[in-house]
Amino acid sequence: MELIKGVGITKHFGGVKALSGVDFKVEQGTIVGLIGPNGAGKTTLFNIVAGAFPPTSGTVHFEGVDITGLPAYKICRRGVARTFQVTRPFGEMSCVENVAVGVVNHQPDASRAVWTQRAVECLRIVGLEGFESTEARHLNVVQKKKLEIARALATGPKLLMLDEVLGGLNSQEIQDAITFIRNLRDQLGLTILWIEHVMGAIMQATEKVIVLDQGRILMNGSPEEVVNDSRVIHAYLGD
Amino acid sequence: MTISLGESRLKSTPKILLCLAGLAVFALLPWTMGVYNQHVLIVCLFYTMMAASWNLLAGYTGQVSFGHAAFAGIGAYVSGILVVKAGLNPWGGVVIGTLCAAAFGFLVGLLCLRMGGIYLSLTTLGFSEILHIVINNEYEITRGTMGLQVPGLIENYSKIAYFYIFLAGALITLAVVYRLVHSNAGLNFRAVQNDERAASALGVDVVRTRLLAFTVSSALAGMAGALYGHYMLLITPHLPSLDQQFLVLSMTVIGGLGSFVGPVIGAFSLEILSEYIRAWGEYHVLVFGLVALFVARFAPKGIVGIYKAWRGKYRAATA
Amino acid sequence: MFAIASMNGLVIGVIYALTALGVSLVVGIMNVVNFAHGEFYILAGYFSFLFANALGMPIIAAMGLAVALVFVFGLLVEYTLIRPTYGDDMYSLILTFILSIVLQNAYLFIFGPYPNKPPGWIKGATNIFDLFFYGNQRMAALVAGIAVIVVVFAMIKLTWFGRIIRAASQDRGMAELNGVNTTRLNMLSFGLGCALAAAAGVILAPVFPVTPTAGVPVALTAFVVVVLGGMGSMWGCIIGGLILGLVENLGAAYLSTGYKHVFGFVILIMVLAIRPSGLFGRKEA
Amino acid sequence: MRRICCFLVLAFAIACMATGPAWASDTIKVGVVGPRTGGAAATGKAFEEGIQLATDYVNANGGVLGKKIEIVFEDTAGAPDKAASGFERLATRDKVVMVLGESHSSAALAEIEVANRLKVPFMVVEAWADPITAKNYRYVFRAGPSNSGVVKSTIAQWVAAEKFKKVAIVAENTDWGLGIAELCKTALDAAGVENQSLVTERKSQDHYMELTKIKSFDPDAVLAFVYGTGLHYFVAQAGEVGLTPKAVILDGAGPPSLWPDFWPNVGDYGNLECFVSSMHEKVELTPLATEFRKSYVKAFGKNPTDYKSRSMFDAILIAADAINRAGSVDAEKLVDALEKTELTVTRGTARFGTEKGGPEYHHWMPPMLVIQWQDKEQVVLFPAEGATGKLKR
Repeated sequence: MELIKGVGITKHFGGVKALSGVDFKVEQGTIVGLIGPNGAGKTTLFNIVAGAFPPTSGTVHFEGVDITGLPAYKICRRGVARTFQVTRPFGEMSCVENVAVGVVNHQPDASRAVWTQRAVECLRIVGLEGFESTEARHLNVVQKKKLEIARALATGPKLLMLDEVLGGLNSQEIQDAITFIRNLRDQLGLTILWIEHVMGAIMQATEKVIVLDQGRILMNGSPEEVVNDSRVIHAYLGD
Repeated sequence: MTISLGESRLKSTPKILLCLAGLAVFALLPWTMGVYNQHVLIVCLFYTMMAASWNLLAGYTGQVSFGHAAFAGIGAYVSGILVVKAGLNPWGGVVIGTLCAAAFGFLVGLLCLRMGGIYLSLTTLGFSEILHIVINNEYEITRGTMGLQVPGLIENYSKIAYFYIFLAGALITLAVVYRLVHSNAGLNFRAVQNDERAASALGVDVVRTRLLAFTVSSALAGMAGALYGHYMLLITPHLPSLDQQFLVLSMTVIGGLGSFVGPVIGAFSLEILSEYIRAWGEYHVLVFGLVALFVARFAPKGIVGIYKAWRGKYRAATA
Repeated sequence: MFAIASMNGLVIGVIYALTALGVSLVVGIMNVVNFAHGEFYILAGYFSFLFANALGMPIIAAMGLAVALVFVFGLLVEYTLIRPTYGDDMYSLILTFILSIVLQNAYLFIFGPYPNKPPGWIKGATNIFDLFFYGNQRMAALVAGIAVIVVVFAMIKLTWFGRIIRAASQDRGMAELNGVNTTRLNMLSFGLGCALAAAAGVILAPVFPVTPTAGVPVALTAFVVVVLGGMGSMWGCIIGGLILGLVENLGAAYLSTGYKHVFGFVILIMVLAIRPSGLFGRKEA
Repeated sequence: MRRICCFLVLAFAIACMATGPAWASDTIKVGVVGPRTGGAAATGKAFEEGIQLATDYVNANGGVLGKKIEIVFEDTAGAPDKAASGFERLATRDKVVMVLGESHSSAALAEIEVANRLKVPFMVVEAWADPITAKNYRYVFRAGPSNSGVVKSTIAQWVAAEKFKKVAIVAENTDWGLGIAELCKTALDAAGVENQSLVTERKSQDHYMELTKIKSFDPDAVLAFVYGTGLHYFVAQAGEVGLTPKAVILDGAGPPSLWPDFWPNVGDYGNLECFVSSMHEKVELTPLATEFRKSYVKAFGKNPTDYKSRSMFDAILIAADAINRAGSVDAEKLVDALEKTELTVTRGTARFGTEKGGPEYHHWMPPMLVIQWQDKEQVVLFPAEGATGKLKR
């Protein structure tokens, strides 16, 4: 069953066409990679799905319900969580409080004890034990990315959208991260849509890959199909 | 603009007892002093209400409203006019004044919160100007710059009694602010202040959160204004003026924007300071402004921030 | 009545546009609202008064020197107060608000409470088409105001600095990536904003003499114009200024003189309710 | 961080020192309230001048009860709440025996409540609203004009004397402007003079629309109740739109037409403007007035302009006289002594009304003049007995 489906998504910024007629879908319980050269419109697509701004035209359905143009917080409450490519922690709040924001909007009647416990748990899942009362601005880049994921998890998502979470990691850390992301799917039952530049990780972790180029779907298919496709190689490497 | 809730939260019993003891001492204070100092205390409590409620808005949700004094004015004038023209009981006037301020706060909030940020500041500024002109022009109802003379809250004028009324008002204000920022909504307030987009991506309804803060803050300002009017026995357009707004803003900034005790410290220290430097005549506002400017520039977290930095150093040194 | 109301609306409108232009420029580039804008305007008025009356300089030289000095003062204010607040537009608002009160009281201390008026450029009034009399100094101010606006627009359209300003107000991040020194850009544009306030001040001081607190209504109308026209939009500023001037004067002529200044605010609130980004504002992305 | 701490400590230290001299004990303290900051700070300046001259005068003439008189000047900024608490401060902290001053009716109305509650004699000097004395408070006096007094005994009579047919009234939207405009309208209606009223905004700099409306009414005279700089704008722009010199403008307050900046601000359009004043160098009703002008010139190196400095001078003399006659600083005795005042000051002989019921109670209305600028010369038009010339148009 498809968890999320976009049809004919088009977005213009002034005169610039960021996306034109993009169709895509993500099956329940899969990990789908979203790749493409810089400026292909990947993050724009994320923003539209997550409700940061509405598309110029086209529709987005989540669990069969039309969510096009809903405000971000409503989409989040339906079970779509996202991280930001450039992390946006609440710098002057502690890590627990950062994550707790996600918890209390998912469970509005959670008491302080409940949300603290849940937040600590999410921090543990991403490996930020010991940083509970650290103010988020004191974290390093990698920790901030982990915090983003912890916050996203705290909103109780069905679909998790990751935007370049591997930047700045060494190869061992990338391996750990891949395992971690697969575990999110296998153990927590999440569906994952993942923008990533590290092709090796996409190859290893995903079941399906969508390739965007200049605001259009170039192709989609299994990772093997994608890397061997001449159009993709052409798009990445140019003439 | 830092906030540190985790630390200042009253967790331990000794801390609570200490607070209660301090409060008890403070409550007995007016009996030991002359009439004038009692008056100064009452004015301090009024500014505590104003600064604490403005801080809820500016310190905790990052919305700088220039209409806070205007909302106090709405509370005062609504109450005053109802009491004078319709013969309402002053206490009833205070309640209705507070509700009206809340309603106006809600409407103004609704109007400009979608755009947020600077728009809110400028629209509240415009609102405050409109109110000012209307009060001046509707002379028959408001008595314009002459001021509306209103009856007091109690039959026999007594500074001590007013002191306790204002103390109760200040405690109510502080309790509301405390409850709110330590509730789940408080997390949302701070999330919105830190990063709106990230907050909404985590399910925070940014507009609703701001509207809540704005309405509550306006209501508290309205209550403070209404009480003040019935204490001064005269309500004038100076209450909803930019001068008052400047005082409230300076007190909050100097005390510590976004900290719970900051506005209280700011209100007391600036009001008492201004009592002293009034002897300087025309220069006192200048001195006042310079102090505020220096603190705002070099210690943006105010007195509370200075204290925390000092305590942090002290702890680091002793550890 | 209609003729003079429209004429006066246009003149006052151009004046409003001129005062708002500086605010708009600074908002567009730095996302900083300079609350003390009116006080810079007043400062220039005082300077031109001092140089022309006390030092006996020719009025043009006095005006030029006043604008230059206020520009320098603006750079200083940016360097000492505004620069540390980048990224926190609320805090710069708080700082400039306090600054405006400090400046008002400093003027009171230095120049005293009486109004000061630099010498006029031209005397008398002219009979316009036999419909009404209009003050010559006002018409001169109108011409000078239009001239300054044209120069500013030309600078922004045609020069290198103008291109950078346009780029930065479109997208700060991109401008920065393309090697624009945004720190210096900020300083310059803040100074330029202050200089525009000063230009308005020296042009208008002979019409409306300056007092320590006269900057407050000036800044208020500038803010209304900027929000009305749309934050950071130069054309919005001009149109917004003209609309405000006309609405106030026609409103005063036909509705109520006592509520003249309320009309502008009411229009502002209506615009915010219907089109929150202002007449020419970009919708927030 | 350290810098700020130093600064704060310094500020507090200076503040504490500044309050030091208040405890000198061989003086009798009299409080003065008035705006030293804010929009009407010019009045505070005038008061200060009056205080300086009056203290010197009183102390040179034996002081009060054998001690020197000392004035404590409290700033009200023209704001009633500040005025009320300032008054309270003077009475309870500085322990002044009497308070004088005030130029804002709104502030005075707040202050009289405090005066009455604390039983401190209060002599209003330049706040004109009727209710100040109409409330008939025992401790409240007024040694200066009231709105109804100025309208009844000066403005309305002048309008009648000059036989104006059509009169426009312009009022700023303050208690004073709106209040006195209302009284004028009633008086003009009663006298059968055609009239039209307009309200203008106090902060407004541009009066073209108001003036155009007035011009289309085509009056003989315009009674302008606009204070401060507003009046300068008004007069200058009236000339520009051609309302004057066909119509005559009367500045209903006076001092703004005498401020040093009046001429630079209004230019030639100031010629033939009329204003109400209690002071004129050629019409000096008492020898003391001449003496005042001389000592003013000696002290400040210029001629007195804002008559409010002289009003304050008078008030202090009346207060000193009352204290001496009471032989005590007891409030009740001071009130009794004030009620029996019969003292010739610069503006004539001060006597307070004792008939209860109206604004005349505890009120001495000094004579006011209507003066016209004729080629930068002040020509007294009214009252007839003091006139030095005729109205020019």
